[in-house]
Amino acid sequence: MHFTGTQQIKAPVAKVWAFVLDPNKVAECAPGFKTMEILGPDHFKPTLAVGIGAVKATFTLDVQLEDVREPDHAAMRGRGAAAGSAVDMVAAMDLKALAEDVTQMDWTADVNVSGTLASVGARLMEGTAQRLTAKFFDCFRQKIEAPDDATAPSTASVPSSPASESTGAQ
Amino acid sequence: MSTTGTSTIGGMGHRVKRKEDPRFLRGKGNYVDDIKLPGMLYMDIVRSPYAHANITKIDASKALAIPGVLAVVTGKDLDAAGLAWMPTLMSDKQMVLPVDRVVYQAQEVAAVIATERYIAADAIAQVEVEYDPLPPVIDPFKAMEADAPLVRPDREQKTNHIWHWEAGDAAKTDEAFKQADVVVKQDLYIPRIHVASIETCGCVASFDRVAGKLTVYMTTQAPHAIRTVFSLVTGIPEHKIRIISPDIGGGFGGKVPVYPGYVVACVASLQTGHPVKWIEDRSENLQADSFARDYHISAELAANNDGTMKALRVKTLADHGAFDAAANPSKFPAGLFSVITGSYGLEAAHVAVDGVYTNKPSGGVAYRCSFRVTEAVHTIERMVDTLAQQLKMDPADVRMKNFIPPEAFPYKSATGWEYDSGNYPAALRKAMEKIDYAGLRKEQAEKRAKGELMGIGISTFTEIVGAGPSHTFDILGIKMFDSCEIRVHPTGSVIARIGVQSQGQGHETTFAQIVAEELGLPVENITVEHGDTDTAPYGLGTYASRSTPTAGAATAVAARKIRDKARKIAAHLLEANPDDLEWQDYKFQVKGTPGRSVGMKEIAFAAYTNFPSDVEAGLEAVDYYDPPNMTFPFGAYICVVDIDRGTGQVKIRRFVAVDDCGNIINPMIVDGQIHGGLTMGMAPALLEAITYDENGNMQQGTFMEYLLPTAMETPAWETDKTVTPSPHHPFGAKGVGESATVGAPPAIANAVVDALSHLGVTHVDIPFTPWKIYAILEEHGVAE
Amino acid sequence: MTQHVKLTLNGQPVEADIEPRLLLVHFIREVANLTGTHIGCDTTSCGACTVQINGVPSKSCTLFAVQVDGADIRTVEGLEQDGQLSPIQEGFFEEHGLQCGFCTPGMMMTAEAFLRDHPDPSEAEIRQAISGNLCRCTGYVNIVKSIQHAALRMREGQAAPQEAPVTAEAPR
Amino acid sequence: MIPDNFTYLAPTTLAGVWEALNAHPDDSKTLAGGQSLIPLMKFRLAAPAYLVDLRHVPGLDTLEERDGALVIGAMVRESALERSSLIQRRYPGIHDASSVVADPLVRNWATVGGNLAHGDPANDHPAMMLALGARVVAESPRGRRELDIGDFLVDTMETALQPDETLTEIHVPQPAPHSGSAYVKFERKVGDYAIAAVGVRLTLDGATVREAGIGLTNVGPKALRAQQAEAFLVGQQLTDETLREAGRLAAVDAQPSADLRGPVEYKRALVRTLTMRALRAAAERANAVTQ
Repeated sequence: MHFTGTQQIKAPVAKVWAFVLDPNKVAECAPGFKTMEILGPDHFKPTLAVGIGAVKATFTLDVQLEDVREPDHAAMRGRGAAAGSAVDMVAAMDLKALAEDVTQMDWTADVNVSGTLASVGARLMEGTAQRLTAKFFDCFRQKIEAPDDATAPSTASVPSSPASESTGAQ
Repeated sequence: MSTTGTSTIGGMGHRVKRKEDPRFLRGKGNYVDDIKLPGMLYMDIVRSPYAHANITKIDASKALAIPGVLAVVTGKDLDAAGLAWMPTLMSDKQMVLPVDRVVYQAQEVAAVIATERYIAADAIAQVEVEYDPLPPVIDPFKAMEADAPLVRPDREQKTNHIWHWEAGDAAKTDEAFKQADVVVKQDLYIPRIHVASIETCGCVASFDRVAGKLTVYMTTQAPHAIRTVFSLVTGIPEHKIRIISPDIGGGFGGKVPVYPGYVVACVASLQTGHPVKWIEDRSENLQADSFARDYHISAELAANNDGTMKALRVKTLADHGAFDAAANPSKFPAGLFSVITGSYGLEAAHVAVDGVYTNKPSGGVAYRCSFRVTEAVHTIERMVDTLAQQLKMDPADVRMKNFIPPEAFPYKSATGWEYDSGNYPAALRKAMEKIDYAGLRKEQAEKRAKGELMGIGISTFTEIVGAGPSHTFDILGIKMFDSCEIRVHPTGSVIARIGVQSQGQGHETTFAQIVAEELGLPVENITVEHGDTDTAPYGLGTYASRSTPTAGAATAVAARKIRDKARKIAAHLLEANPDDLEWQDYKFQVKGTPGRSVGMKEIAFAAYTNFPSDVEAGLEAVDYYDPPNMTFPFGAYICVVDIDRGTGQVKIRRFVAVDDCGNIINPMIVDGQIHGGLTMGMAPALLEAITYDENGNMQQGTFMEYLLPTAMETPAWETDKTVTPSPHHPFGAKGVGESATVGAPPAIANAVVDALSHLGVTHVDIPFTPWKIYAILEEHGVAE
Repeated sequence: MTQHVKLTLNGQPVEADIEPRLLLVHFIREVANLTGTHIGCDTTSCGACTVQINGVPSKSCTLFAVQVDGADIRTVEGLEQDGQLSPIQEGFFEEHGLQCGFCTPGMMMTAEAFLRDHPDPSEAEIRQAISGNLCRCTGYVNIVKSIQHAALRMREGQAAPQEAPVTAEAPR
Repeated sequence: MIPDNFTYLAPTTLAGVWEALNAHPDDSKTLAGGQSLIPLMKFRLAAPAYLVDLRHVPGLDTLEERDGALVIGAMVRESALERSSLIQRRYPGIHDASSVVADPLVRNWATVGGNLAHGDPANDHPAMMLALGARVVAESPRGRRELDIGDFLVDTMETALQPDETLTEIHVPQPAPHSGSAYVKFERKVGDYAIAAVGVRLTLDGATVREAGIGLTNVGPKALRAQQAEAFLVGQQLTDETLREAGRLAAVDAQPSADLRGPVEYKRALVRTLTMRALRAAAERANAVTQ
C-alpha cells in the first residue's frame, strides 16, 4: 500500500525539523501509542495499539531513522508484529519553506501488512491504513502549531471515539 | 454377477440405508477432535506472517513462562533429531518446521505444547519470532525467469523449475496439425482451490513409553501409507506404529498428505510421553494445507472443416507451491492429465507440463479429483465448444461426430490409455432428451431476440479412476493395489476389513452389500471395518475414486474365495460332488435339483462344526487386488444458465447429469455422491478461488472469503444414469466419487460462453464472478 | 478468573466454574462431554456448531457460555426420545441426508427448529432456512428431502397429542 | 481460534452498564449479539479486557409504533424484525434488510443496535436507516440524546457514540401515505457482506415523487446517502428515464474501493442497477408506479 500526502504547517522549518527528529514527540502522534523504548538516537521501539472500532491489534515496532539530511529530509523504516501479523513500513518526508513561518511537508509511506490482519482483515485494510497514516502526519501539524506550553491531551493521536457498541451482524 | 438380490439380502443394486448413520444421527460419531485420552496435552502452532523470510530469532521465553505450557518445539529442535525435513509423496522433501527460513505465509514455525487448548492458544501469541523478509515468488511465470529469487535454495538445481513431463506423440501431433483445415487455440487458467472439508485436519498422537508404541488418531485418507512413511521418517519399527483413521468429516483429497502438524504432534508425544492433540482451525486449514489445481494451460485443437477433430496439443505450467507434495503416482508428476483427449477419437495428441515452485503452500493435491483429470476434462470440453463455435456447428453435433464409438472399446487413446468401456452417444442422447435440448435452443433464440442472455452448455467427459495396475502405478514405490479380508463367523455373520477408508462415502454399507451379494448373507449381519492399521489389511487408501474399483474388487474376489471353499463344504453337506453344485439364488444347489440346496449360513456353521476332512476349519479369505486396468466412468451433463444483465450474475437454472459408472452397488449412495460432486464442480466455476496479493498473503483465509456454496446457491440437481459395466472389474463397477466434480465445471463454462457467444465471446475463465461477466457485458454494450 | 455457569443441557442440569472466554461449543464438548456438536469455522459461517438455545437455533462457537447462563440448551444428543429417532433424524436416515456426518447435527438442529414454525415448508423456504449451515458432501438435495420427510412425519404426529412444544423465544 | 481472556459483566440496568464502561473506558466493549465481535475476538483482533453484556438490561427489546415513529430497541434481534408483521406491513425496507443480514442463524442473535453501532460500512441497516431518515437514541450518565443517523455514522467502524454511551433505541419516522421502502442487496453468496446494496424510501404524490431517501451499503468508508439522486428524484415522475438518471446519480454518489468484491467501476454500475431496482420495488409498494 502506497500513500502520499502534503501538510502545510504554520511554523518555521527548523521548528518542524526539531519536532520530527524527537522520537518522543513523533511517537505521540503514532496511532494508539502506548509506550516506547529508546535504543539509540535513531532506533526506537514503540508499542502501538492500532485499531478502528472494535478491531485492535497491539504492535511492537522496531523503528530505524534513515537517510536523515538536516534540515529537510528524513526517512524511517519500521517493522513490527502482532496477532499473527506483521507490518513493514517505509516512510519519508521532505520539508520546504513556503514562507518564513510556513513549512510544507510532503510525505510518502509504503505499508505492507502480512499474516492474519492481511488475510482476515483485507476488506477494511487499505482504507484503515490510509486513514491512520494520514492522521499520523496530520498530528504533526497539530502538535507543532499548538502553543508551546500546551499540554493538552493528544486527541489527534488517538482515533476519535471508537464505536462503543461492537456487536451485530457479522 | 447376479443383480437379482432380494431386499432381505441387500446385495448389489439396492438402496440399502446406511449402516453408519445411526451413530452420526445421534451425535455419536467419533471424529478426531472427539477423542480424549488421559493426560492428553494440546498443541497449537505459531505460523509465519511472511510468505518468504529468513528467521533471525525465536524467543519462546514468554510463552514458556505461562503456567501450563510444557514445551515450545522449533525447527532447530527437530533438526537435532534429523526431523526438520520429511519426504513428500512426490520424492521431494518438505519442511516439518523451518530451521532458518519460511517459504509460504502461514507456514508452521514453532509448536506450543500445553495442558489445555486455551493455554496453548495464549502461548502461541507470546512466542516472539523475528524475520528478515525476502522477496516472495508469487507468479509462476516469473518464477521460471532466470533472475527469479529461489524458493528452494536447499535443492541442487538452482532454479524454481521442478520437473518437465510429456505424454503423447509430438511429431505425429505436429503432422496432424499441418494437415488440418482449422486450428483453434485457447489459454485457460484453472485457479487454486481448497477442499475445505467441514472438519479440518488434526490428530491425537499417543506414545506408550512402556510398549514403545506410537498410536495416532488422525484425519487421514490413507492410514497404511502414513504408517509406512512415519516409520521411514522416525525409525520407529512399523509394527510399533498404529494409525487410526476414525470417522472423518470429509476428505476430498485434502487429507491424503502428511502435514507438519501431525509429525510435530507425534514428536511432542514421543518427548513428553503424553498423548498430544492437534486440531487445525479453519484459517490454518485454508491457508496452509495443500491446494488443488493452479494450472495455466495453453491448448490447441486441430480439426477438419466438417468438425472432425484430429489432434490436440497442450502446454501447461503447474504451480506446485514451495514443496512438491502432491499425491500422484510416482511416474505421473502431472497425474493423469494425459487423459485430456477425453471422449473423442483423435489421431494424435501431445501434452507437456512443467512444475514450478512458488512461495505458496504445496499445490497439486486433490479437490475431489486427485490426478489432474478435472484440468484435462475442462480443457478438452472447452476446446470442443471453441471448435464448434468457430465452425458454427452445434456443440452437441460436434460431440456426436467425434465420440469414440461404442463398438471401438476397449479403445487405445492417442496418449496411450486403454479405455475399458463406454457408450458416449447414449449418455448424451439421454441428457438431451431429459432436458429438452431442442426446446432449449428454441427458447434461447427467442430470448436472444429480446436481448436476454441464456446459455446451454454440454460436457461429455470421460474419467479415469481406480489406480491402479501395479506395473504402472505406485506411490513412493508402494504399488497401488488394494485389499480386503473377510471372516465368516460360525453363525453366519461376517466381518470384512478393507484397505481403503471412508470419509463419508458409506463404505460400511456398500462394502457390506458387496459381501452380501457374493455370499448371500444379509447385509445387516455384515460389519465392515476400516481405518485401523493394526486390524485392516494393507491398502493405499481412499482417493481418486479408487475404493470401489480396487478394494471393492478385492472384496468381491475375497468373497468368491470364500464361496469356493464353501462349495466344498456344501458338497459335503449335500453329499454331492462340488462340480455338481451351482450357485443359484444365493445358495449352492445340486444342478437340476432345486430342492437340494444349502445356504451360506448353514455352510458357515459347518465350516466350524462339520467340515470335510480335506478342508481346513474356518471360513476366511484375504485378497490383494491388483487391477488389470483403470476404469473409465463417463457422463453427459447439460447446464442451462441465465445471466443478469444488470449485475453480471450467472444463475444455473437447470442442470441435468447423466452418469455412467458401470454397475451400481447402492443407487441411493451413488446419487448422493453425484449431488455432492456436482456441487463441488459448481463451486469453483462460480464461487471458490484462491488468490495471493503481491506479498504472498493468501486472501481467502476464512469462510467469509473462501465461498463454499450454501443451499441457496446450489441448484436442484437432476440426475439420471446409463449403465455400461467395466469388462475387467469383478462386478462391473467403475467408481463415481469424483465424476461429477470433474464433469460439471465445463458444462457451466460452456453454458456461460454460449450465453455470450453471439457477442463474439469465445472463452471466459472460471470462476464466473459477477464483475468479470459484467465487464464483458459492458465491453459488448449489453450491460443493463 | 472463573465464573459459575449453570444451564440445562438436554434436560439435565450442568454447572461449572469456567473462564468467561470459554466458548459455548467448548462448554458443550469439553465440559459436558457431548461431542456431537462440531466446530467447522471461526467466523460464524458454517453452522456445524448449531444447537438450540431456548428453542432457537444458534451457532455455539459464536457465543460465550457465560452469555447463556440459565438457558435451556438442546444438542443433537437430545433429539432422540425414549430410544426413538425424532422425525428429523428419521428423515435424514431415510433420505440419505448425510454422508460424512460432520455437518449433520447442526443441520438437524436448525431444521428441527425451523419445522416447528413452518410445518409445511416449500423447497425454497427449506433452502433458505438451512443457508447458515454448510454441507460439503451432499449438495443439499437429499437434505432438502430429509427435511420434507421430517415435516410430513411431524404433521402426522400433530394428530396425536404430543409433548408440549418448545416455544421459540428470542434468546436473552 | 481462542479469544483472549476478559472479565464478563452483565449489568441489569443501563446505569450499571455505564458504570462498567466508565471504569475501564479504553478497555471495555459493549456486547449485544456478538456476531461480529466474537469472531474478531477469536482472531484476537479484538481483545477487550471487559465485556459488558446488554442482555439483562430491560427495555431494550421494544418494537412498536409510538408518537409517530417506529421504535426499535437496540437489542431487537434481526430475526424478530424479520418475523414482525408490523415491520413487513409498514416498513418493508427494514424487513428486506433484516432478511438478508448474514444468514438465518446469525440473525437469531444479531441485533439492530449492534448492526448500526459496529460502524461497519458493509452492514445492512445503516443504509436503510439513512434512507428512512432514522434517528438514534444514545444514553449515558449525562442523559439522553437523539442523533440523526447520518450524524451517528462517522467513519469506518466509527460512530458518534462516546465510550460510555449506549445506543438504546432507533426511531424511524412513520411512513406518510403513499410511501414505500425497499432494500436490495447483491452479495456473492448467502452469509456474505453486500458487494453493494441500496435502501430506498419513496413518498409519492400521485405519480410524482414527493420525498426520496436513498442509502448505499459497502460502497464507501461508511454507509452513504445518495444525495444527488435523492435531490433529482423529488418532483419527478418515475419513468425508465428518471429511474436510470437516479441510478446514474447514485453511482456518482458512491465512493467504492476495489477489493475482493470487485473493481470500482463494477461497484458503481451495481449501485446504478440496484438503485433502479430498489426504486421500482419501493414505488410498487407505494402503490403508484408510473411507466
